[in-house]
Amino acid sequence: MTVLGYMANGLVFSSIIVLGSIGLSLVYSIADFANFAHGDTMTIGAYTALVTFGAVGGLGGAVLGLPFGFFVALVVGIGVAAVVAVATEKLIYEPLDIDSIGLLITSIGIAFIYRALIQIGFGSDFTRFDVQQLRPIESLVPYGVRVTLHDVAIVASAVVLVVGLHVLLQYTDLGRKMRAMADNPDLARVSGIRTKRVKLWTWVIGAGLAGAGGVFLGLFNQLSPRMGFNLLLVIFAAVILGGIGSVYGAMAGGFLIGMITQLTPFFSNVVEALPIGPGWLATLLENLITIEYANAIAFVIMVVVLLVRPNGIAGEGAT
Amino acid sequence: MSDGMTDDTTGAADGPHGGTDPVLSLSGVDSGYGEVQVLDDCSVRLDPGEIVCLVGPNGAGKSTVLKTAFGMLTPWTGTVAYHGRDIGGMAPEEIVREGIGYVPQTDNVFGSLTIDENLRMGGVARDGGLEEVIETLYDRFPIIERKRSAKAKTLSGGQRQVLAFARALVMEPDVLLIDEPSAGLAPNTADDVFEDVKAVNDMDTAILMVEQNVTKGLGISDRGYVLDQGTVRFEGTPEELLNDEEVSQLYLGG
Amino acid sequence: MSLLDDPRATFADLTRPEGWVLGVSVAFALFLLVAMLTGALGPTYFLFLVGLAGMYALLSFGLNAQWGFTGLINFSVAAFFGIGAYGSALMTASSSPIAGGFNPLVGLVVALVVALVLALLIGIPTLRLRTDYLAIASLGLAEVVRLVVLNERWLTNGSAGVRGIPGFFQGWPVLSTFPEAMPGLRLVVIPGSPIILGTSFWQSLLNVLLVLAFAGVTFFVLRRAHQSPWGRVLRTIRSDEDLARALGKNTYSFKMQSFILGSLIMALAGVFYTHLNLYVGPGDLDPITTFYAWVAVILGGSGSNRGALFGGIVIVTIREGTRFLNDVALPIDPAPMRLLLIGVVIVAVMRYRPQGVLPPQRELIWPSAVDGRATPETPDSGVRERKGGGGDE
Amino acid sequence: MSEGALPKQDPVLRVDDLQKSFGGLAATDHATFGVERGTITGLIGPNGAGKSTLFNLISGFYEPDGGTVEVNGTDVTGMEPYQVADHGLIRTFQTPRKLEGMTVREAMLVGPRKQPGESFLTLFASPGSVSESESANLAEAERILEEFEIDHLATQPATDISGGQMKLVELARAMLAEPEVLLLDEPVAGVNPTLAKKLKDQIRRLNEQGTTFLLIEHDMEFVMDLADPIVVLDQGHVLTEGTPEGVRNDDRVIDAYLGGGT
Amino acid sequence: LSTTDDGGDGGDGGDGTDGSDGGDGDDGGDSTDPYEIGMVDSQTGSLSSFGERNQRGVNLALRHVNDVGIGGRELDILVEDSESENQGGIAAAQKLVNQDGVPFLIGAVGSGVSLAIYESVVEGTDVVQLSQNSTGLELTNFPGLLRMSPSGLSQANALADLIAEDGYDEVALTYVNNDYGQSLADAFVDAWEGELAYENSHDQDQQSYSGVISEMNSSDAEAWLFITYQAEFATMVNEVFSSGYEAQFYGADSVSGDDVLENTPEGSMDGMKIVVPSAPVEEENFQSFASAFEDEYDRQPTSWAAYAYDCVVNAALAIQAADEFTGEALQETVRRVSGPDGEEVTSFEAASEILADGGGPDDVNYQGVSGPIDFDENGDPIGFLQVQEVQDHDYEGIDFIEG
Ligand SMILES: Nc1ncnc2c1ncn2[C@@H]1O[C@H](COP(=O)(O)OP(=O)(O)OP(=O)(O)O)[C@@H](O)[C@H]1O
Ligand SMILES: Nc1ncnc2c1ncn2[C@@H]1O[C@H](COP(=O)(O)OP(=O)(O)OP(=O)(O)O)[C@@H](O)[C@H]1O
Ligand SMILES: CC(C)C[C@H](N)C(=O)O
Ligand SMILES: [Mg+2]
Ligand SMILES: [Mg+2]
Repeated sequence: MTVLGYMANGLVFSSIIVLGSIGLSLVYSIADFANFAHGDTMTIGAYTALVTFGAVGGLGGAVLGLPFGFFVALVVGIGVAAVVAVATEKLIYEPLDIDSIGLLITSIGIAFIYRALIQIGFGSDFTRFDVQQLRPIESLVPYGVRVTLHDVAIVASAVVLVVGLHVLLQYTDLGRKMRAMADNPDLARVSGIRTKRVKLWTWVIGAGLAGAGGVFLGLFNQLSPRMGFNLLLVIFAAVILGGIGSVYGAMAGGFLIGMITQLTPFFSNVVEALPIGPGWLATLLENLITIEYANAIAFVIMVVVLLVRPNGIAGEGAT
Repeated sequence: MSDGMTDDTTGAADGPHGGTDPVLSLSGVDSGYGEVQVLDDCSVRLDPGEIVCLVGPNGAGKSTVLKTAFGMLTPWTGTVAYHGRDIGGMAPEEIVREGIGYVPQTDNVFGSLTIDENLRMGGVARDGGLEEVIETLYDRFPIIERKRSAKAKTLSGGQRQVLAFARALVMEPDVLLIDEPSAGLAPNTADDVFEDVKAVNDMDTAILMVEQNVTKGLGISDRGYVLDQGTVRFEGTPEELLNDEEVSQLYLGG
Repeated sequence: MSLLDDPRATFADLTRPEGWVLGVSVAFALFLLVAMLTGALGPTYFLFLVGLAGMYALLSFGLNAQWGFTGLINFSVAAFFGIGAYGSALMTASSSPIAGGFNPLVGLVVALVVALVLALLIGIPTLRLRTDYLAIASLGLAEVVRLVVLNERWLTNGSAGVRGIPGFFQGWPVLSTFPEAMPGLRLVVIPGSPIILGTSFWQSLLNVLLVLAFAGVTFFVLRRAHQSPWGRVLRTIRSDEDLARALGKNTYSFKMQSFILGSLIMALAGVFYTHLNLYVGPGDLDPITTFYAWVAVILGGSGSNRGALFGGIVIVTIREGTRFLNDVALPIDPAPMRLLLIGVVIVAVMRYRPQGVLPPQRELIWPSAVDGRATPETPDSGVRERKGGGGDE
Repeated sequence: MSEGALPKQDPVLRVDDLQKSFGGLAATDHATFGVERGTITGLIGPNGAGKSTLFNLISGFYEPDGGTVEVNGTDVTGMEPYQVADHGLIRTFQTPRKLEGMTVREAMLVGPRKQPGESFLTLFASPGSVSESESANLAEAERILEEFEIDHLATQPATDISGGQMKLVELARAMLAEPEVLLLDEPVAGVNPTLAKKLKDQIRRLNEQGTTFLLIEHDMEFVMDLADPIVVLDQGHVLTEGTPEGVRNDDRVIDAYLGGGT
Repeated sequence: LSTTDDGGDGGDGGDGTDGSDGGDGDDGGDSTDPYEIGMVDSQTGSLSSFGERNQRGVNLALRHVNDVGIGGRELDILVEDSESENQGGIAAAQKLVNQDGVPFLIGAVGSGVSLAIYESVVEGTDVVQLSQNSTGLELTNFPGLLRMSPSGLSQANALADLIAEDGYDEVALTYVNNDYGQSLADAFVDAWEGELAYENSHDQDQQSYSGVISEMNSSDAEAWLFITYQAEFATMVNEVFSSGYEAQFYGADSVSGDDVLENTPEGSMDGMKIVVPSAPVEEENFQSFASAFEDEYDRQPTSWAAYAYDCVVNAALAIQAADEFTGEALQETVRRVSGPDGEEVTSFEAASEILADGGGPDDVNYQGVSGPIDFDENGDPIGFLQVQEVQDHDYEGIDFIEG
């Protein structure tokens, strides 16, 4: 495969990570905790879409190889993920009187609950959306790029959602209110910001995007009760890399992490091809830069980036 | 909302300014943090157009009075009334919309937002005219105008204090609660702020202010209260307080 | 301070939640005892659970020394636990690809040394920076360590794991043969349901003694450290590092000490685990262990050593106790039910006991310095608690 | 700019041509002055003049862009705050620092420097010495709390006190550290005037016992009464330095700082 | 899609669909308690889908056993969750052995967990441990640890032969990075005489294996061998399909299953060859097992379900043949009731009849639905292997290989 090909794969995977990391980052800064149930929120979105799609069917036409019904399912998946998150906020998080680590622990409990419910409802086996699997787009194959229309659909939808979010934040006060709240919740209330409402919006946006990410993850790969949870660590890496609390940072972080994990085979080719200094170093690198270590490499890069830019790529410079 | 309407009987008329109904009053309030009681049968009133100054030792409960009036704390007993309506326990974000503004003593700016954004946040509950008010405020406080796109956390202590004051003014409130406006201000800047308080007051905003700079604070006030251990110990005109030997000795550093 | 000197005063000193927890603990212990005597609870199994609880308690002690004391967010508990387990396994096991066959005490020392080196490796670059760095780096580190253990077969046997591990007392006089040497006992408390204590019971008993020794020493060291000026500096760093620096404390060094101390304790838990289960595999480095250690510390009450101890017990009760609920619960698919239950218990504790079960209750000043001084009457609730319960935000 | 550089016989703190800028703003602009041993030196200037920044530079919290800081004759430029403190200089913060999960008394006990109990090994090797110094420190802490009229707060959670009380704890703790030079950033802002008077006496007494003070304060009555000499900072550089009288009547100071009112 | 059954409602079956329900006297009318044995399964965690398959087999087997009864008593299985982890597995086994006191323990799924349980709980006691699914090579070294699923060794050899016979001298190999995958891959590498153009492991539960796939492709080998699990394999097939790569696939048994067929595009695997353990003939007992299974669960059984089924039946027979319900006694009978001596029977009912008529353990030779189950001296079953080929997106048996 060519670099271009690896990058194309990376782009698709990144799109999914980006959707996950935006929500995690938002909740991180507004509700002030690392939400370990975020991955399972993605799973909820995916399974909702599965059920919806099963119920509505294809609905006639198709775009980018996906039946209309799938898009309906996508929207319902987004909606249900958001509703579940809001309900959790109202029923569980809001009445709690604890610090952020306490909330983090609570979210671990919530994650278990979500996952258990999905497993009770659907069993623990994997499954897929009932859509026709596609072959790669012919015209791109000569360039070493092997992506299907579905992949294009994933990237395109992610772009639409991200741009939509950007517009929302740019042209309404919501983004600023969110930041104000993250900064000083008491003062935000004193200034007249209806903090509960802002928080709910945060959950709606964050969980909705996670739901979309989950649906795409299911389309990209398959659905299983652990799908979202398995991705969580990588999403965390993306959020931290981007700079906690920054939406745009989360996008950049998600993009980078997705790319790095998919580009590892390429890196390992490069390492093999390069005439690296002393022999032992070359051997060491060749042994370590392999796909078994793809996630580890992503983490190491994350740490290195942070040592250079302590507040993440989108954060402010060193303090 | 209902400016000056007195459809409820509020049993007014026994304060020193007999006749007018207070815009804001705390009567017989007990309040505190968690299980710790701070205010003990505390009564404070603010009449239309007044500047009232709360003084007293550290830990007397002055800030607690403001927080209770503004819904940050719920009164355990007693009432907080605004234009005769009970607002005890109403959420701060709603009280702002009723026309009360509040400048906290500490943590009173959004550090990670710029000066400009801080002011905008002060006006989220406004219906319109935000830009104009903000420009007016910049005119009035050049010390922050110069830094409008700097993050508030980079401001010096005094600059912050000014920003906090300005933020509360964006709403053009009817009643303003200010906690130690001059703390940390250079003498000339403090003078400016007191003048500003006066100016705001001249535009018909009643002001309840906590101040440790008693001379200047009481100097611009119509009335003052001395608070100690959560209870009002003295009440009177600035002259009465400043001239009372005991008050001055115990509380005003005289 | 000591129970022996003046028991009455010690009890009168208890705050309400302490009394409550003490009551429940005593009741629970009695319940277990009765269950055991009537044969409802197998003694060997019970000892196994005690061993597990001891292991989780050690993990939470370690994390508490980092997070509870100093506010260091360490997400690589599993890695240090795994280093301890592997370090000791690789030194002692017959199937070890590198050394093997050494006395378990050698394993213990090697495990601790490796953990120390790892702690330094991660601490040196990150502890100078803001606290979240450690969180991030450790999150990554845990994954790197796990992958290395999984993939570097020449070093760790890879996914096959290490087997052929001796018990901890292998090669010790008397103790190494103690379980076999002990006679099988048969106790009859309730006629008809005799309790049989065989070799595996004595083996478990040894394990429990071992973990009690580990945990006891650790607890003693941590308690003394926590009440000392040393611990006070850590707590200052936790809440405001700049203040500590301004007051002339070398915060980097203090953070490093706290990080190393905690890491060593976690490795100790790993060493115990190795000789309890006699098998270690890469799966033992799964992040889930980190989760549970965090849950234990938070449930117990951050910063409280007794809380950490208690949290360890709570974790075992949640994880293993739910197995019993399965037996009676609805006949829905039992496995996710258990997952659900664990989730619900975690949420419920956070809801109804947000500061943890045993948060730090009273001020921590070197005991003999306050003794005799008129200590103001003990508050009804702890320092943190009153704060947590505050109505304002 | 040389007005600040009055000759000093025995400067315990020297700041020489210190510079620090944030972005385009020169917060400290070639500042030069010294603090004579045994004095209470006042540092005043308009809001944003760079006083707190100067404290941060001296105490090692900020790295200067240029210039040097000397404490007790040692060049401490670029040192870590704790190293500067080791040379005998302690500072307080303008915004008081809160210590969560500690009582006021505990929060005070962080103050003393070089406590034997701060070494992990000593805890086990020599518990007796730990105990001894802890008792002494506790007694001292309680004495100061009493003088500051906040002894009733000793076992209160350190976070649950009023704004003014926090300033008092901050000051009291720094005093417990018994430094040679104590830098106070607005110690009485928000403190009740009656109490402020007492604090004045405290500071004076400590000064007589040998502690040198450099203090920022906007309360003119307080600072003019207590400090001599007074350094005036404006826009990052030393505007003038002199006796309270001299400063008070300096036109530039009146213009930039005091205003007509005083 | 048929993901909705949760394998739980086994209650309403048994209403005559079995046909052979005629003369089994009064079952369960006895007042004696059921026999209790234990099972450690992967109900949650990374292998939970295997655990689910196991449970289907177990439930079916329990029905078949309890329809007949074991000398008038029922069989009851206490299932504990291993969470697919060593720690969880050991804790589960501890409870079953030391708390519930079961003398017979079925478990576990993953080879690593089975070994961990054996070494830390079972070894040194007389409890019988019979693993339902573990195929790791290492288990062979532990004769006390029985297993129902054959060792991967014969499979690995068979695969090496098969690929060579098909005329390939280069192969690209990927295996799942755990005890099972690694040991099977090692055995294959030993047996394989051609060139190994690519050999790399992959982690379970990854969201994408496109890196592995593309590296296999760039190795230029035409034969690709997959030693991994269904979910991972399905992902890989989809990725191969949507990348448009072409290759001849080979696979170990753990990649075959209905769920793979269901979740991969038509034709994407056609021509693939898989070596699976199987009964030596297209036995009618497997057929009837399969049809009973389909009636119950509306899907084809996997071999994992068949192993679990056989574990239960084997255990039931061992209990019936033993003098008393203790580990010691069961150790005596467990190998013999299915061992080569005695009359070959293909159902619990038939075997139980022989025992009830006074037969000893050596008078029956239970032939399981997963194979003949003759444990050798290492506790491994004699493996019979079948070569399956994917034709028209379905598995067809094309050949048998004797272990
Ligand atoms: N970290 C920073 N980043 C950017 N600008 C800063 C920073 N710290 C201070 N400043 C700027 O430097 C100038 C001096 O600030 P400093 O806090 O030293 O003033 P000050 O003299 O202490 O004032 P005050 O009396 O109001 O406390 C101010 O204009 C402030 O905005
Ligand atoms: N968050 C809090 N939780 C618990 N108690 C508090 C809290 N804040 C203040 N207190 C206590 O309440 C009392 C009154 O505090 P308050 O802040 O109202 O005093 P104040 O009069 O404003 O003092 P100052 O002039 O120092 O600001 C004090 O004794 C203080 O200890
Ligand atoms: C269920 C199977 C996938 C387990 C596998 N055969 C193993 O031993 O690990
Ligand atoms: Mg106050
Ligand atoms: Mg300042």
